[in-house]
Amino acid sequence: MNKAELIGMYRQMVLIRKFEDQAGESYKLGKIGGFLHLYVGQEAVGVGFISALRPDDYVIGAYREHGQAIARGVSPRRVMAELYGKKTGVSSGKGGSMHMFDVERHFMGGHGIVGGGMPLAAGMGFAINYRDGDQVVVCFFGDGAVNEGAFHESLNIASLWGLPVIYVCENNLYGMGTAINRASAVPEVFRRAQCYDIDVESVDGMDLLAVRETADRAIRIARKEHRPRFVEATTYRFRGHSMADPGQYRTKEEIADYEKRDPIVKMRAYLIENGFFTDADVEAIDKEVDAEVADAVKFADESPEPSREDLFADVYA
Amino acid sequence: MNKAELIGMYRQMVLIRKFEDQAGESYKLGKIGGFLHLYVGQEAVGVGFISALRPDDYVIGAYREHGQAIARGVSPRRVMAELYGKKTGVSSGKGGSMHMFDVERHFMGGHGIVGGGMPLAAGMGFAINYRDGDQVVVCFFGDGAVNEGAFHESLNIASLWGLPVIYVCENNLYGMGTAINRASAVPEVFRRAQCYDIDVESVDGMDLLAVRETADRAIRIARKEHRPRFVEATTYRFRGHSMADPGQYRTKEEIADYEKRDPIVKMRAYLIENGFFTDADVEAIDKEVDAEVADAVKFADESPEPSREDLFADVYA
Amino acid sequence: MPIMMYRQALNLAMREEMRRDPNVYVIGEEVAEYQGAYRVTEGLLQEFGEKRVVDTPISEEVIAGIGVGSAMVGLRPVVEMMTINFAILALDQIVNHGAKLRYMSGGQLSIPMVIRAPQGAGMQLGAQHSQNLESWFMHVPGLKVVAASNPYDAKGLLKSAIRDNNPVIFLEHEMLYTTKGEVPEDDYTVPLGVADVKREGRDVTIITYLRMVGPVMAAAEALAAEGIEVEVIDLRSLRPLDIETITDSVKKTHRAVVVEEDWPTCGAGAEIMARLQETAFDYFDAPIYRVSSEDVPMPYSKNLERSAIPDEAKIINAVKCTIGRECKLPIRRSTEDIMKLTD
Amino acid sequence: MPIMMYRQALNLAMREEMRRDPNVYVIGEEVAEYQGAYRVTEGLLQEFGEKRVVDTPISEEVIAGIGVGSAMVGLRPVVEMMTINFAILALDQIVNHGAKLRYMSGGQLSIPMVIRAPQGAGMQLGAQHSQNLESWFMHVPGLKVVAASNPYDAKGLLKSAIRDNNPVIFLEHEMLYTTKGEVPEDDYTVPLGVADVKREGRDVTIITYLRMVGPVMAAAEALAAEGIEVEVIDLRSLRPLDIETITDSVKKTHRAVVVEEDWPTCGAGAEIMARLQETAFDYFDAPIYRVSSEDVPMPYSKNLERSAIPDEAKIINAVKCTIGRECKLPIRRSTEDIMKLTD
Ligand SMILES: Cc1ncc(C[n+]2csc(CCOP(=O)(O)OP(=O)(O)O)c2C)c(N)n1
Ligand SMILES: Cc1ncc(C[n+]2csc(CCOP(=O)(O)OP(=O)(O)O)c2C)c(N)n1
Ligand SMILES: [Mg+2]
Ligand SMILES: [Mg+2]
Repeated sequence: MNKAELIGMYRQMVLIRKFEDQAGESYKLGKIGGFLHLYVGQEAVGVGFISALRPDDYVIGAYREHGQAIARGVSPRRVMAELYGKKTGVSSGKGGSMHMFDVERHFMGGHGIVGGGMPLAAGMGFAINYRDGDQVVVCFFGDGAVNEGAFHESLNIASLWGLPVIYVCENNLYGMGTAINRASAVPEVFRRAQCYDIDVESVDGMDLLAVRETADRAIRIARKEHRPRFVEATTYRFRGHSMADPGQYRTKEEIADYEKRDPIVKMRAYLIENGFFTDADVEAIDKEVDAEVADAVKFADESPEPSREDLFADVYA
Repeated sequence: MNKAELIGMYRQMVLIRKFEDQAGESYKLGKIGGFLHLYVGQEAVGVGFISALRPDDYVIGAYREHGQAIARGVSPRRVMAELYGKKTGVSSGKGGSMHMFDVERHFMGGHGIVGGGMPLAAGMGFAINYRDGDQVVVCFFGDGAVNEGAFHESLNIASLWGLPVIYVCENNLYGMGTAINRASAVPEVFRRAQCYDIDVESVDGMDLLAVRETADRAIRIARKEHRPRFVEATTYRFRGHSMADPGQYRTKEEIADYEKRDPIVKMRAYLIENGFFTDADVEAIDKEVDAEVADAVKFADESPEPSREDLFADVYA
Repeated sequence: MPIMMYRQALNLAMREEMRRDPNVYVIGEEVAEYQGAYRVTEGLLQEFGEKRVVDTPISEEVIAGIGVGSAMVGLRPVVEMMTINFAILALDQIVNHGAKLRYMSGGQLSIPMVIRAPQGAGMQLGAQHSQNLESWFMHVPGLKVVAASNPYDAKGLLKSAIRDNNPVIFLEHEMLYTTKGEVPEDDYTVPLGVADVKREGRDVTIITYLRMVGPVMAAAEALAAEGIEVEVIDLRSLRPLDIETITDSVKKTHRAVVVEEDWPTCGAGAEIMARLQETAFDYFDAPIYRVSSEDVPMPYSKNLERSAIPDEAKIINAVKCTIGRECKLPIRRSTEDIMKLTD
Repeated sequence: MPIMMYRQALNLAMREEMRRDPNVYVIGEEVAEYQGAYRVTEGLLQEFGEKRVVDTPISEEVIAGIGVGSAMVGLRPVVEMMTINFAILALDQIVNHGAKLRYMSGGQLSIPMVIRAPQGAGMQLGAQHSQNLESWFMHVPGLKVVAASNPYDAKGLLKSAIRDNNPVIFLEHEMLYTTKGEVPEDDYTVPLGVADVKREGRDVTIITYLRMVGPVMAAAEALAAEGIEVEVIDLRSLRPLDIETITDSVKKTHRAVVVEEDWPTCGAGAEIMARLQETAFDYFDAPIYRVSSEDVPMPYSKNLERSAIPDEAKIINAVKCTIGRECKLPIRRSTEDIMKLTD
């Protein structure tokens, strides 16, 4: 990858981080309602995978998807406006935090039912093969989703039919307050996928370049050979499960240890060490991004709310 | 095992075979309605496992369960009466072929939803541990059930919690008209269970003594160590999926090959070779069993139908 | 006009739509090689090949998910659930996803999907295989629900459902598959949302659908012999409801009976009764009677199953109650009375 | 009498029943270490230990299956579904198994299980997390359905549900968890199947339950100020329905309004309207009006969510329509009109 790409990916992680921190603030101010699940700490996974895709490929996430939407090029303005429940939001204010859609960019949501996106991803993969296309689908889900029946049925059919879907498990070690070893008989998630004869790979989800490398490989094979891949990206969420999370189930030490492995800090160090940019560039990017996030907030704040008529629109096509 | 036990198991297989053949006849005569799924060819699996159980252990099957009920000691009279929809049936005529229950004998059904019995088996295993009991649950299901989400969720939780359940997959190579390799990404069923860290075993389901040996081992370990076991018993159904099955999907040759491996013939040969009994004994057993089946039919035929009042009974406790 | 069976009419509808539009495909358990558990998809594999006629593992949730997901990107799946009872395992994909994706995405997505399945009782299949679930689907905004009672409607409604840009639950009935009727060969459709007045009459309106249309028509004949003129409305679409047609009819007859095979509580019949007293309260000379299955799980035994389901006699009885003739009340044992029968 | 929150009353009911009967246990996602997603099970792990307060993987189908299976052999599970929306993934175990096992076994089995879950909207959780499913469960013979509107009933009804020998769906509401009320410390129960007349009145009967009781009582107050005396009935049990109490009331008032948070089609309101015109047809001076949520998936945006759900103003309006005062009609946009708004 060239310098521009590397810096671009770094910048995206910073944008997501600052966007999410701002979303948390806006939530406390009551500007955002419902559940808010932040992507802070997991940025490298979304950016690493999505940056490796073509525009005509598909991305589908769960309810921790703001960062993935932004990585896919959805404007922070429209993501923030969605969080604010405004008509200018990506989902016209009807979806909210858990249901961001930007179909033009092939960002297919935004799904709140744990595991619910996995069958949909299989369906999109089916459609690609049906049309003899060469796109792929990247499907993000968490370690908790691994125990839903949908995981099992989806992986079996994806393998059986050779669907070009990359199933990416963001293993942040917890499903809400439940540590993975209390939920999964086999805590190594990738092993759960092996009994479908799907090629699996495990990657450090805090290392952007490692994720990107894995993504490139998985996408190349899925695209060329029309078969699914399974990637376990080990990562960590620096914030609670949602804004409501009392967070008793993780020790301060554990959180501190993972904060030391902050994917943004790591990538920044890499870029500086390798002379791709300087501290000055870092500051410049921070400033730029701060302005972009501030602009997104302003846009969201000033956007109109949906009207009573909107309540009845788009129930049916 | 002593001679009596061996002959007893053989006799049970003969009883099941003749009972099922008779059920098929009665169905053609219109005495039995609904779906009728016969166990012909698979007798060794049910007899091998159930003969190894204690009276206080639990058995749960799917909709191909007549033979398993009989192996559990349910009277053929009451099984036949159930098929005839009579009030004297094991389920008072309300269950039918797919829903045989004899709770006194810990025969827990009789379930028509593919995979539906697997979570129930986990629940019974949970109750055993909850009460610090040392019983086990044997849960029968087919190769087609392996692709239901219930399979996945059940095996994960059984392994995670150490539930004393022996999951027995009767792999007869087809789920209705679908050959296993068209339904399962990994046709070796036992491999599908390995990713839950459950000890698996594969056994020739046409060989009664091999099944019994596997059953003894699995039951001993599940009972002593409070953990699940998974057994794949490869077998074959000599009849169609149900009485409605046109049966186009299997070749005559394939069926003939498997008929050569008839578990009853094999066990009979073993008993004679080892001098446990003679051709005369064989005939004697056949006669006895014919009489028992004829008696069951007579009982069913002469039993009263449920009354209009029965329609409303036992909806609620 | 050619005479064909209900299942052949359904088959023809799929054929014609698959020929018309390469995005239409059929998927489900045993739909291809086995030719369909009830032979509804017979021959489709041979004509369209395995890419467009797809056998699946026994995995209802992902079967529906393949339908929804492929519809999200523009395919037009016709998903067969072997019976509606198994669709219960797929409800999350149908209701939480298929029915809501358009709305949640602010109108960016549409889900042009049909889910076909037989439902209902009559074959002694027992409690787990005899359910009617129309009311569950009718309850859900984003879905449409259709029920064809005869071969002509089966073909015309299924073609409309396949062309519709929304998720449509298309309900069939095992007892209807081999019933015969006239089916034009030309490319006609029956619009969704339009009921069919199958018989005009001045005395009572019977509102029904799917498998109950047969016994209702028979009852109407029998009653005519007694000089009672029944107007029979076959709803055909359950969501949306053709409330105008129903309302106009009861404004004429001033009396109504709803007949459904389903359990009564929160069923289609209840909804129709509620709607009618919203739209025609002042017109009723007598209460609307509701003929439903008894409020019990479906038993296996033939005589019990028979007595659980509405039949001609029960319908005639209800009509007589409605017009004040001698009749047996209650029409059905109430849930509360059934609950009292506990040990 | 001590004042406590709704969720504390539920908590106390479980504590008392767990102390009383060692067969009672609690199971669900995050019920133990996390102390419950809505803190309803707070402290139970500490008092009863991990054997009786059980955290599960995110596997709704097997969670319900553990409940049903363990109840088949005599345990008395109290299963928490984090929200009712996720119970859709468990419906096969609940409806095809839990509700039918007694009947299918000819009465050999009973399933003494409670499934508790919050349902409904109000927190801007969007379409997949804001559903009301009472009508789906009310539809099914073999199940009982309960809905508590206040802390007193919450404790008394949950204790009755836990002691009941049938599968009981116990519906709670996220917006009620922190509402307060008087709750006796003694071991009282509220029987299933008995409605509560919360307010007597001669002019109109309002029939409602769960979260809607609050706005209904407020509306009744406001209407009283205008001299309109409303009788308010909190159903408490939805299956069985206390049809006598409702019928007696409308025989007195001759007018009724049903208020539900759910979607209208085939909902609890529809069933009550159907039942009432079976039991009290001759007594009505005006149609029963049905106040429900708008027939759309629940939107996220606060103002849209607000305008989708019934509130005091809508209830007052409906009452005025019922008694012939000036009011806005229709009460709600019809399904058919919403469908017309398509591109
Ligand atoms: C079917 C279903 N069950 C339960 C929930 C409630 N819930 C929301 S997120 C969550 C934890 C999911 O954990 P994981 O899959 O690891 O994703 P993460 O939150 O860690 O990103 C749960 C239980 C849900 N939304 N859907
Ligand atoms: C959930 C569900 N889906 C589909 C069916 C219809 N069905 C009944 S048996 C069967 C095949 C099951 O095959 P397998 O599990 O191998 O058992 P076998 O019949 O071979 O004993 C199918 C698809 C069902 N009963 N339940
Ligand atoms: Mg996680
Ligand atoms: Mg099989």
